[in-house]
Amino acid sequence: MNGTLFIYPDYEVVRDYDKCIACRVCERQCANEVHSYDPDLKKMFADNTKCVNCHRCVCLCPTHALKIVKSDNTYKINANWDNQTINEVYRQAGTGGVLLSSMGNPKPYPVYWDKMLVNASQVTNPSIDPLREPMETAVYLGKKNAGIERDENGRLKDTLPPQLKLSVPVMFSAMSYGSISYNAHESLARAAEELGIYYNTGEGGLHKDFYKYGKNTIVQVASGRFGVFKDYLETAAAIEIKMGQGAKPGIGGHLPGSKITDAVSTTRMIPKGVDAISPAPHHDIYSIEDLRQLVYSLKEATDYKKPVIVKIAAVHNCAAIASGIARSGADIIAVDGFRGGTGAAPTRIRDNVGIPIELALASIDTRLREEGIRDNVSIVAAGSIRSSTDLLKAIALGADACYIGTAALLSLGCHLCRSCHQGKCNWGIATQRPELVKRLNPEIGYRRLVRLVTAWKHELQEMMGGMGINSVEALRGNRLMLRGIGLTDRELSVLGIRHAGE
Amino acid sequence: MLLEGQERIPSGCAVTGVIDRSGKGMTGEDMIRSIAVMHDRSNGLGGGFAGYGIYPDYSDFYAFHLFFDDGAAKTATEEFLGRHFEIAYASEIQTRKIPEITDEPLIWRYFVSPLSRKLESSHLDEREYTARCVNKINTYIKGAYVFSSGKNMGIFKAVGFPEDVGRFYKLEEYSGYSWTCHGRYPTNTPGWWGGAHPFGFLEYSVVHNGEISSYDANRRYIEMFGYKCNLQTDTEVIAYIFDYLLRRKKLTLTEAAHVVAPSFWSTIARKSKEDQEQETLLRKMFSSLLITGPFSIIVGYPGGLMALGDRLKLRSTVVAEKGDKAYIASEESAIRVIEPDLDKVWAPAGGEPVIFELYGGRK
Amino acid sequence: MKRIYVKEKWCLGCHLCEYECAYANSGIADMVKALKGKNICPRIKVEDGDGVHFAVNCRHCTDPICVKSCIAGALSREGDGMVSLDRDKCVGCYTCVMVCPYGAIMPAEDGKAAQKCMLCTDNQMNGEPNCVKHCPNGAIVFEDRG
Amino acid sequence: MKYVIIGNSTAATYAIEGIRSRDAKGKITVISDERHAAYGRPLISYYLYGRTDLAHIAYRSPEFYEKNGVEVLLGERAEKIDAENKKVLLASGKKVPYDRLLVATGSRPFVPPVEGLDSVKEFFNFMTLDDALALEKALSPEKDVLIVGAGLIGLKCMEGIADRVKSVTVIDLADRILPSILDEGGAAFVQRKLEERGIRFILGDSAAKFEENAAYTKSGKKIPFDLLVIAVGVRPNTELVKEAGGEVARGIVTDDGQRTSLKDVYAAGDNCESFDIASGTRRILALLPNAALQGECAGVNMAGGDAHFTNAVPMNAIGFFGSHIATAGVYEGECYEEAAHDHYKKLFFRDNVLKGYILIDCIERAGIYTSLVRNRTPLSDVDVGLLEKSPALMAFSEAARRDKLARRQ
Repeated sequence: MNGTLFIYPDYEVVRDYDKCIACRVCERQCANEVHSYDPDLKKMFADNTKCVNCHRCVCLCPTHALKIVKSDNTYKINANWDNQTINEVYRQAGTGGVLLSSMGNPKPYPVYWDKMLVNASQVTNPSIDPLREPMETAVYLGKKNAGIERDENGRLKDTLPPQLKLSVPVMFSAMSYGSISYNAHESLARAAEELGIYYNTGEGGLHKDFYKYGKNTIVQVASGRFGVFKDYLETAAAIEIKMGQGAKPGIGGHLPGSKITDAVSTTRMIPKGVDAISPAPHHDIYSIEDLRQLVYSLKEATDYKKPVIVKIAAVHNCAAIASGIARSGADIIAVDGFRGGTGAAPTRIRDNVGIPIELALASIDTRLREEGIRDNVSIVAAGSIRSSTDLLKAIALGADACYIGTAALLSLGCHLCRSCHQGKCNWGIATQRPELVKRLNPEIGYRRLVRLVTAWKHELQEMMGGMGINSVEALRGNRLMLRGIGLTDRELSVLGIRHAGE
Repeated sequence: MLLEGQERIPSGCAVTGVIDRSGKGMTGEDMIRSIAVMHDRSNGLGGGFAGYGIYPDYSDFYAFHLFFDDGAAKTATEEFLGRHFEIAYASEIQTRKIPEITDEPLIWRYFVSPLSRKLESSHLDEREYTARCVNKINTYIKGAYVFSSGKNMGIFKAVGFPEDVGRFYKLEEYSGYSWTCHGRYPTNTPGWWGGAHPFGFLEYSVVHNGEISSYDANRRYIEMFGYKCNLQTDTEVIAYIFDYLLRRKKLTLTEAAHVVAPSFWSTIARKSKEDQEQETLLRKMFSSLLITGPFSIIVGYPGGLMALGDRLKLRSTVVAEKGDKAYIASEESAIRVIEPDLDKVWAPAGGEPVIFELYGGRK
Repeated sequence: MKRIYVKEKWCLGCHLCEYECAYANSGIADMVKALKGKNICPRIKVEDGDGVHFAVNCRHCTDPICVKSCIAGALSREGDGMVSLDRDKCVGCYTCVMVCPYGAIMPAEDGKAAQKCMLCTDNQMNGEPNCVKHCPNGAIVFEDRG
Repeated sequence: MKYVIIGNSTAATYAIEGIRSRDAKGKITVISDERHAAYGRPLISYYLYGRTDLAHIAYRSPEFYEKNGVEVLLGERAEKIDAENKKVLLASGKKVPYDRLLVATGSRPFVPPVEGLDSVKEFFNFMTLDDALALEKALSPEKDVLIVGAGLIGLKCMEGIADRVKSVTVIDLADRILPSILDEGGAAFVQRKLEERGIRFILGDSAAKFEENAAYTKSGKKIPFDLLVIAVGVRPNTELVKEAGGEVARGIVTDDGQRTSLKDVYAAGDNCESFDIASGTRRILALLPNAALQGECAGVNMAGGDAHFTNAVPMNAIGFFGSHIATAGVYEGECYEEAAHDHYKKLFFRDNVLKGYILIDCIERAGIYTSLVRNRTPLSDVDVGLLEKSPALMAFSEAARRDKLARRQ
């Protein structure tokens, strides 16, 4: 045995030959070269071992002759050693390497969003029809703890630190140029502009072409400091210090050299073709007081005109950490739950480190209120906000707004094949190969993002109206609007909600 | 069954109020007549009144009205009061025994003034000191409940129809320059006297008709500032919000109204630049105090009354003027019954505060 | 007049437009039945280069040389500007094929007449060009650019 | 304004459209010695071949003349142009006054003076619809046909009747078929194809003498036939202009606005010369697209416009029995050649431009080549290697492609 074992593919391409017209679109569209045409037999064939289950072929097949199914190939059934666990051992025995994965934690941990139910008005309090009445979804993010001051005429002076105005409490999560494509970034930027919200550069710098979207851009400063310089900070609407990421708390990032193209290298200000490594910690932040220094350094650098966000991964003691951040000068805390996506992470970390955003958010909001410092910061929840109901529940738990990453990518075409780290994204998202990048036309992409967020906004308005709430501000932290279903007392207590029927 | 405070109880209601802007005194009888017209808006599970200017002889003292479940509660409370206040006068509140009002608790009145030594060592201003003491009694002394705590004003409430409550408390014997009144239609309370309205906190009193949907957002926010929403009622949280905004943040009534029932963003966008800036600032600073859902309230305070309805006007409010007198009620009939010949009657827009004050201004 | 325009930048060279065109003009309701086992003869053609792809079909010229070259009077420019081919008049001489500078007119499948894009006005698509509708990347658009 | 057009085919039709593009009112009179509304003249072979019928042969819709306000004098022959008095004299004696006159009289078959030709009873020309209708009446599956002339007209006639007679023999003095458009290789390719269909060719020989049912060639062969078609060539109808004093060379001489040397007299179509940009010479280009472009140019100018026809190029699309030929330009210069069993292709490059081409059974997208010839596109601007393989817009620069596809050219 030479070290590599054949592992039967997890998924199989099933072709309905009655429907296949051998147009070869599948062949042309698969960067993994799964499909091929045999001119002698005049037939299409598929090599399942190469398939990543991205559904590009399934979606583009004009006669819908293709589907992908889960293979029923199996080892002896073993509740302890399931197929995947065994295969992972084989892989590591073959490669000697760390297993890599992409996108969010796929393991069957509880999804608390799905265990919370939403209230509606009946009789004593009218529901409100968003088609007839204003239904406000705008929010301002930033510190609210300013004192009341009046000018000589007795008018209130605006003493508030800088705020971010969102037309709807949704923003696009940090995803770097490099981890995702130019066209994906353009789609996000244009959508953010049209929607009146923000997208986030991630730790990849900001391509010169996108400076024009600056007023809808949050720039990230992360441990590698890639692409950070004066113009970058000044162009942005806000600055985010990334301390951690939900998908991989405690570790840094690694963008392989193959993705460091000319443009990526220029934007990140690093050499072309060389791996871009973000350290696990910021090497100038080993403590909360160090973070405070960075917060104020960035504020100094930008004349106190831009809110500073501190993003942390949802870990066990995140409420205490958030309390520290709320006193650090930061304007906004972003908390990223363990189901959040990533372009690449060690599988073990993605699948086992961190806690669900629902619990982290609830405990942070509660903690900050108990300490009377909730007004010091806005809270942005991230880490698998999948729908308008997740959004609504997050706000009711106490979030000011949510970041969406995976949902945004899905709307751009991502099919969650979780192969981003391979760099051959057939949907033109997580790739830098020009022929693949062009598959994502930002003209289409940005409209789909706009439609997604608009649809969520409509649903949010509909549900708010049902609750008799006509401004999203009155939903924030309104936990009475939530009830748990099938949750233990402990879980209910952490979430700060009652059980359904109570 | 759970009492107020153990569970959140929504309720529908009727409100009415009157002020004589010249400062002339009125008995509570007109209020009784007015609220009686709206009998069907109550269900006999709570009614109450607030009168301003009724204790001119003790106007420098906080007038605490208390319910005691039993003598032990009274003893504990008086011990507490003795440690924190100089008690100028204490007496049982005189009531009229009528068959419609039953199961009354012990109802006492204390005119108090903070002990200067205690006040100094607390490093609080007098009102904050008093407010915290009220909160302590209500939170920690079992069976005791302070339901009125302002100077030269008093709240009178009970389980029953409001017109009966008015007769019970012999309101014909009090004279005030302004009055508010509330008739309650709760959906599931067994009827606890403390749960009746008006709800007062120091001099502020609130009567409220409606059921707000923003309750928990408002409650969780206001509780950051030392308030404790023991009753879990809308009126309580609204009273705290006004106390916070008016007393602690020193906003004007109109500004507070813009926080609680702000104009829609789309409306603000059409206003003058100056108004835009002010209203936007208030919405940004106090976004968690925005109240949604139906409400129509009358805020009573020394020297004035403010009527305010939710911004969609989901509850009716009618206001009227006749000479020095101004009226606010859920229904016009409740005004007409006490003053058929009005100078002016109108229905304020949703979110539009209507303020009537003594000619000398607020006190 | 609305015409079909192609955007080279976004063309992926997937050739779906050719199949959708062939289907649209097959007169058969089911795509599989229309195209299975056949060599398609679409009115739109994708050119593939090194990393470059684009589709070409009739540009509906303002001054169409094909119309002037038609020996049968089968090609005409309609009131709205569409260059139209009357298959009943066409005799298949292919002078139009010889003169079209875009290479956008081609012999029809049966070899008896020419064929060209009629903006799906002459088939079951009722004037909604099928290539445009099914282009997965917005590389073919139907727009009025004057 | 009175417009008069002598002739009623392609040039005349486009002249009407040209005039009407600028002048909606002026009176237009068309004089034609034929008795049909304008029809696609080359269609007469397709008519016999069964590709079209009398219902579809019309060049324009039935309401064309009425819609354009045209008075059509059918069966009237113009005898003389009185240029001084601006009148056209008709054979019927009528006089038609004009302000602007277009002479679009086309050409007529050339019938060589061969001994015994008048003894042939079933003898036809192949120029007009009436010729074709007369020929059709004489067709029969028992008949052997001799066609004199292996040019475009002769061979199209051959295709039209081949399946309706017993046999067809084609004789031509030239050593190859279609000598005006094909080189030797191309001619041989096509000849082979036609011979596979059973057509007989006698080349490099000519009919020296006729009897009623036989021809005797110069080389002494006897060719029996039942039916004879003479298609050795055409002569331009230039006499009207010439007699009126207008300048005539091989054809009527015009400027690039189709004006003859006679005041207010224009000419267009097969009767006049054009400047062939491929060869750089003035010559008659008796081609339908050429007639259309000249006619339209003449019409626009007659109505006071300022049109120029400057890029005439010889080009031909012709086909036989499903085999298709496209040719254009001149066959000079460096040659790219593909000669396979199933297709034949030659491209001629000189002076940094594509000068001409011959395509047989590989005509797809030939128009891209034609445009290179017509536009004299510098080869340095295109990918010649790619173009040699097949005509493609890919061969142009990205910017040129973008302009073309966006209709900016």
